[in-house]
Amino acid sequence: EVIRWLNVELAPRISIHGVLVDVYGEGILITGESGIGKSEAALELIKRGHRLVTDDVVEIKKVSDDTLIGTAPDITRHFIELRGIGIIDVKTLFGVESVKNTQSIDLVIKLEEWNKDQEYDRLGLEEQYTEFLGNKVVCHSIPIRPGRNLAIIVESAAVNYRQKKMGYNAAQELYNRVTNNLMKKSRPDDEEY
Amino acid sequence: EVIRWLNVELAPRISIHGVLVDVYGEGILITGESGIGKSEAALELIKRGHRLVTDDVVEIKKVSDDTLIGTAPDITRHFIELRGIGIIDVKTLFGVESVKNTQSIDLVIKLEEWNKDQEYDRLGLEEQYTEFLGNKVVCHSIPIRPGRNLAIIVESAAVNYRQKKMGYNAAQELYNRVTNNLMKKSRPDDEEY
Amino acid sequence: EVIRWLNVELAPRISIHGVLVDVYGEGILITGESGIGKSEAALELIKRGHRLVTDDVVEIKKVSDDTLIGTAPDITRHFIELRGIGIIDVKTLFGVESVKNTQSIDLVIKLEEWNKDQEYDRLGLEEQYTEFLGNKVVCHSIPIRPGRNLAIIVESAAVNYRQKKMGYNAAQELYNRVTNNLMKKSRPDDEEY
Amino acid sequence: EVIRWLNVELAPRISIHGVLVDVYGEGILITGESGIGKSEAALELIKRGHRLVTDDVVEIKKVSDDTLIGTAPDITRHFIELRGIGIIDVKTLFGVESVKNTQSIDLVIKLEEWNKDQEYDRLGLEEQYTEFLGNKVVCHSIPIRPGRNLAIIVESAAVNYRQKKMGYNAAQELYNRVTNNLMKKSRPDDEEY
Amino acid sequence: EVIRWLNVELAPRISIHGVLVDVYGEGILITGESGIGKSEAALELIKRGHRLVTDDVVEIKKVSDDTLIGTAPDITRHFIELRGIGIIDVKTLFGVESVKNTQSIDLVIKLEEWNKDQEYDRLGLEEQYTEFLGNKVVCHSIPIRPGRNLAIIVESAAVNYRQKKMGYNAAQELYNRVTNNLMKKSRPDDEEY
Amino acid sequence: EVIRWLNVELAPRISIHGVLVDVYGEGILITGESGIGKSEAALELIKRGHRLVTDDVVEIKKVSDDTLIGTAPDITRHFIELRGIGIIDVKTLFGVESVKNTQSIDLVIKLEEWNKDQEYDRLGLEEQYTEFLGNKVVCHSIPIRPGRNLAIIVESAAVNYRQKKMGYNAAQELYNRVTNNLMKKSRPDDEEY
Amino acid sequence: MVSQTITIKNEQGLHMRPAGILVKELKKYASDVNLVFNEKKVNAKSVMNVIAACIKNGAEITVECSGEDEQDALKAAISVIESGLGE
Amino acid sequence: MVSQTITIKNEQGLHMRPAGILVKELKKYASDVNLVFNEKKVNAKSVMNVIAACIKNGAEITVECSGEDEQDALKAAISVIESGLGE
Amino acid sequence: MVSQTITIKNEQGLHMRPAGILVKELKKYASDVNLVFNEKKVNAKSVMNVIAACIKNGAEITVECSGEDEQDALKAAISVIESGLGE
Amino acid sequence: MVSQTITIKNEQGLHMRPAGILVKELKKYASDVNLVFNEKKVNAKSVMNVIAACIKNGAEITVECSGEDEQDALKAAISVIESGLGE
Amino acid sequence: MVSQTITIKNEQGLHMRPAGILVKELKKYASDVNLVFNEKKVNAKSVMNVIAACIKNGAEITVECSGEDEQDALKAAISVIESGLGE
Amino acid sequence: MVSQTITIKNEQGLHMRPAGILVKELKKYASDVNLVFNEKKVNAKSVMNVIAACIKNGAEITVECSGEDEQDALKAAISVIESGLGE
Ligand SMILES: [Ca+2]
Ligand SMILES: [Ca+2]
Ligand SMILES: [Ca+2]
Ligand SMILES: [Ca+2]
Ligand SMILES: [Ca+2]
Ligand SMILES: [Ca+2]
Repeated sequence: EVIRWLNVELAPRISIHGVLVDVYGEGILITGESGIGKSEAALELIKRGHRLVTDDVVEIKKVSDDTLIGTAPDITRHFIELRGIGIIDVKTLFGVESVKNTQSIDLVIKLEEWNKDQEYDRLGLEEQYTEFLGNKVVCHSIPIRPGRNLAIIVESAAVNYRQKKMGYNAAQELYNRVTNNLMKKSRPDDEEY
Repeated sequence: EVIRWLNVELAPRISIHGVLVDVYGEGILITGESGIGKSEAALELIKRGHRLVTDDVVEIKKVSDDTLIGTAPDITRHFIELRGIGIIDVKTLFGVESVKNTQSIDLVIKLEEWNKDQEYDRLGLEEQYTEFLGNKVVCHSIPIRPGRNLAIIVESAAVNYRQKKMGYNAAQELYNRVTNNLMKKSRPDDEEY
Repeated sequence: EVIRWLNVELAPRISIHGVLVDVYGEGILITGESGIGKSEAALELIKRGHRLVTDDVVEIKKVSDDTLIGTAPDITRHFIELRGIGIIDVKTLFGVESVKNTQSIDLVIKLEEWNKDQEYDRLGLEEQYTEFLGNKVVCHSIPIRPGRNLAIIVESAAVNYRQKKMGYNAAQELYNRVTNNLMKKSRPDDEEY
Repeated sequence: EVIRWLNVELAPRISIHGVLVDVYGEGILITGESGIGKSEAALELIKRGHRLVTDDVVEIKKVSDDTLIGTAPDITRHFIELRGIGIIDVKTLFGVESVKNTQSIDLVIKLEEWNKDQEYDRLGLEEQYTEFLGNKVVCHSIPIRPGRNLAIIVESAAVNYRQKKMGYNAAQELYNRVTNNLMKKSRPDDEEY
Repeated sequence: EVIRWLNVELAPRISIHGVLVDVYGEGILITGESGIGKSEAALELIKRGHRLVTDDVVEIKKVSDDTLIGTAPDITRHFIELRGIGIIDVKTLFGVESVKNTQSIDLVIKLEEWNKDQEYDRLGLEEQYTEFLGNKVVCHSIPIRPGRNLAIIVESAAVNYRQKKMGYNAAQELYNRVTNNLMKKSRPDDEEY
Repeated sequence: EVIRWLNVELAPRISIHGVLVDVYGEGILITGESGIGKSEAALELIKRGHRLVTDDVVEIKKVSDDTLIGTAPDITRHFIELRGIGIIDVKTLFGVESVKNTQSIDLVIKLEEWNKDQEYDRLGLEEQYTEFLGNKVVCHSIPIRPGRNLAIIVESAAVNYRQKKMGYNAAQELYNRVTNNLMKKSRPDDEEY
Repeated sequence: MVSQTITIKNEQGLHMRPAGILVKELKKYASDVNLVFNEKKVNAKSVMNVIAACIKNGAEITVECSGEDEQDALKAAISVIESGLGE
Repeated sequence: MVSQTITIKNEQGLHMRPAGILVKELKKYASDVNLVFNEKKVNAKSVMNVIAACIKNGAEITVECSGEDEQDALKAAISVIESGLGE
Repeated sequence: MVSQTITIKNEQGLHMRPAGILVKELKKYASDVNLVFNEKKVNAKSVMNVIAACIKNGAEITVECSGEDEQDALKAAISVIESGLGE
Repeated sequence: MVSQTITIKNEQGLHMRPAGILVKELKKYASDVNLVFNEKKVNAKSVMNVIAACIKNGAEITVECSGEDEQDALKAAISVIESGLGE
Repeated sequence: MVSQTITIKNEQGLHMRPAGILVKELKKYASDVNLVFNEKKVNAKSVMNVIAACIKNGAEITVECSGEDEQDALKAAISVIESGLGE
Repeated sequence: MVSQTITIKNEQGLHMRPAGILVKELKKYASDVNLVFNEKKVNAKSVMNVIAACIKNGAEITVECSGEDEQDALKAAISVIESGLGE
């Protein structure tokens, strides 16, 4: 036990700018420029039943070649800075059910200003990755546009990630359906109703 | 029964670009340019307890002069393409409670980029219509601006539509209240408290 | 009783442009330019379990030097004008549980177009105020940007306000934590885990 | 159209004692002794986003050999009698979003006092049916015991029914898994992880 | 102001056994034998978005002939004793949004063991009252039976009460519908469809 | 890594009768007699946003002296047997967001028939424990009575447990408040308002 | 099952109060009780059922009781209807 | 700020359609526009505001415009009101 | 109703454990039991009620019992309080 | 506790129907009943438990009963298993 | 509107990757682009639309472009399809 | 990237107000600005980041700016820190 504790204490660590939330049990690290809306997204996720680990500063430790753990700096733990309102204390406002002290980092969501010329991932057949302390983590770039609801996108990404861990890849499944369908010797109109 | 089945099979049909959801039992067809946020709106509606029929491609059949029925192409049924995340399988992610195979088309919501010069319907005294296969369907044009929540607008439109079917038109009711009030011979300050 | 009633009847009054909602029991007056999204924010708040007092026109009475009371004009009570949809009747659409006739005004949320050069309150150490009929009310200016969820910001502001009334100021608490921490004679790495 | 209307008007009809709700688009008829909790179950379903058709009296019409349609008597439409509270008007309390005028009857849930000696369906391999106007409808008998939440049972039954219509029978699937597993020539401990 | 403060301080007061919650802005006092489930009902109401004022001990002040105000004793404020779990601190578990310090008492819900021989109010045409410090408060007796959901009953009672304050009495409305219908000279089958 | 994997594979294991759910990230093992309502409680927890690990059979592995891990037998994974309805497949009905494959066991909730003579824990000053494979786990005995909502009790127990891990014990806090108050040299009526 | 036919003599028909009184009386018996009227059969132990049937002054209705105490239930039903249901 | 007083000559007063036409016209200008009437001041660019003011036939109202295009806005307001607001 | 007055002799007053022991004992009886103290009357069968009353060492309280087993309940209450409530 | 060992003679093992029949029979008794098989012990009064144990044709299982009617429960269990569990 | 007919020469038809490449290319243009095939018309700027059309090897499709840059869009569409869509 | 090292001379270190003033100043520039201190690197354009770094009086920190206006941003940062950050 002492050795395990020492390993954790001595683990390589880094501190980055972002927000860490536990969404359906998956640790989602939200990154992006200051002002892009990370904290508001976190707050909405909390109201929908998920849990805040840390806002704005994420302290990351590498505990194995597979696993990164994130926490808050003690001093700002469970506080959020909300543009126009000021500092709020999530744990006292929304209760213990809305916060968590540590969380593995399973997925990165990178919020970006909408860029007409950039091609965002439209199929999901290949994963993009980002790297912290030498560990690779799956990373999605999400463009911010009016009328988008960030919370639902983060929730969908989290569940989709869990589904892939359980062995089901929706993009691959659609790929298979399409390919099988195209392979069939078929009359043009043999659709089922 | 055979004749009814034949009628359905031989019904005129068309395939259009849009998203079809069942909101409180009303079939809402969401249309608009690619990238305007139709799929994200559908996903948020699903999380709020409504049901997806089809994303991106809606196959419409005219089963009577009153009734259009929408379904998904078999191959993409219950899949959504989510910008930045890729293809997700709504039925396996969110369960059977979040999808439906067929749905009548009762109302069209047309999402548009905000246009300062266009006058959006501000009163609702007259209905706008769109036409598919010769059937007219009520159509609302909704401008997309920051800070708008599309899901609540779609939900309100669906319930408002149901209310009109039940014989109550809020715009008309307000019209009556205003007109009666103006008709009263009244002292300027006879408000009620 | 008669005197109290007379006092209320004869109270100074004013009519302003805005939306009044009861959020967790606090009266939140939402102001801002026409088209900024006040009514949509109110509607989403209603769906999340809060209550509408009035949309677009707020009649304010000063009943004491501490207390302003808001109501709707009789003629438009519980109606909302929703861009693209028209007039809707909130009380019949969403039921009595979604409306209220009168409400004190405890907090003002001023929605503004995002302005890169303006510095929005980032800490909340000082309150801003606005004034109606000689009474001061705390006022937050909130910039509207894509990807922001107005409902969660209003809810957080309302609970944060209640918390301050109960004697806890999160910004002050963080200030104290920071100051204490900086005061400690400390080795650079004495973080707790 | 006239003929269709006549057919509906002249359809065989019956009036029974029960509650009809639309749960995820499926028409669920809840029956059982007076006082067993039908109305309270309906009310909780409404709060969870489903829709009331009628409480206590269900007027049933047979519109085809497959289809029964239920409505409320005009006089009691959208009213519920709630033991201890009295008559409530669901449509005005909870809004148009919580009611519906007509609904097909897809599934019957029969609430029963718990009976230690009765064997309730534990596997679901065979369906039980009940009959109205010569049409058979699937029927589940649910024992009422302390600590049971009727709403979740009704919701699960509704979604499970939809799933069977879509061609998936969970009991059959489990049966297959079990049978395949027992068929395998297997070492006793070849579990997968 | 001093006089008003003195009036409140010197107001007649009493301490009773019960639970006080703010449901949709109405103060609901839940009474009944120890063990009947008052605290569990309060907790479920909190999770559904309502607010706890006090559990088990309610300190009541009479501030006018119309108005009773309830608070918690300082020492047990925002704590709940939960059978099987022990003492929980609602404010820290569920946050400031789930509690309130004072609340008027608008309605009493008296939970009772089911009693086959007692006739519970089935129509709601007459109100029952209970009295505290000489003020009358409307009181509903609710029998506790398996399969009942207390939270939905309390919520319905609260909204129904608000509706009556707004001038609509559902029982009276049904009475009128019935009476008008019976008055009509009518052929037996002139129902509308 | 191989050693860690071997350790897990060779860990002591046991199979027990119960239901395992992930509630706010805490693993809650629900035990009790067949028919007491474990599965219905699990289902309601799922609908409220929590996750099922296994129903009826829990395979427990001891991975350290602190940690027990629970999983489902492969064959019944994500199926629930629902009295009156039969077997349902939670993963396909409610989606991937409602299930999880493995979960630590943090707290045991033992459901019991109400027993007038048994004294249930009323204060929570001392913890009760149960033991699996030599590891002690905190255990609460909950009596089942009409009008109780099991889901809210389980949720409260889970958050309360998290709170204790974070270093706050509500029962102890109340104890301190009471003791301090009793220690004060006090006039009998020095209450604060 | 036992049954008996009787004529309603309430000036305003079986509106809410008379219906409430009828139901309250019948709840004391274990038997099922139905009113047959105008080719409909309604559960006489539910106020909403009785109200929805819209039974007017002068209507002839048949009271049907079945169960262990059916004789007593029928007698009680007839008696309370004859007594004018509280009017 | 510029302002001008004018008498409403719509037989049914400023009900929904005339109010809608007035608002639609004023939305074209950047200036704030208020109607002062009966000691109240209402935002002339919001239909709900104008309706709630209950301005009847024969009422004297003062139109106040302030902003960069206030002259044009005032001119437009007066002109559309004089034209009868679509009636 | 029967009642008796007694002086609390717990050094730290009726804090949580003594209150818990008192309540546990009284739950065995069907009667209602109240403590009258300092012009307040609190339900003696609820720990939260007893705690909230803040009854200190030396306080004089009156125990009131009413119900079928009121004599036994009163005797039990006095006896457990005299025994020091577990301290 | 009483117990007895028996060999399963269902061609397809204890799949859903045989498991259902066994559980239905055992539910009639108050005793706890467990099947010990392959070093696992499973609750014999839960269909999911029995199914999950994957008990095949030819498996030797020990039935353990404990409770007031343990003798009868054991006898019933052995008898219904020997009878082939409905096959 | 301009249009041109072309034969698909992808061995496995327009499956996901070729569809993705076609859509990505067409997104660069402002014009609306549709594929007419087998009496259906699908939006060529949506991957889901193109996939759902199930266009196989050897199919003859007509590309229709309309908008300010319709000539360029059509040229690009034909060129990328002829180039084999990345295969 | 340009950088410069500077010693903090705020008696109470970079607590909330000084941190707020630093961030407000730096927000005017497009460049990324980091503070390197005690082997950590923190985003100087986020108040929460600067606060969490716990930079005390006397600490030596390196300001790093990168971006098109990095020279100006660095100059501004150094200047506002030297000026005492509002104290
Ligand atoms: Ca932030
Ligand atoms: Ca889309
Ligand atoms: Ca508006
Ligand atoms: Ca009922
Ligand atoms: Ca309690
Ligand atoms: Ca079970």
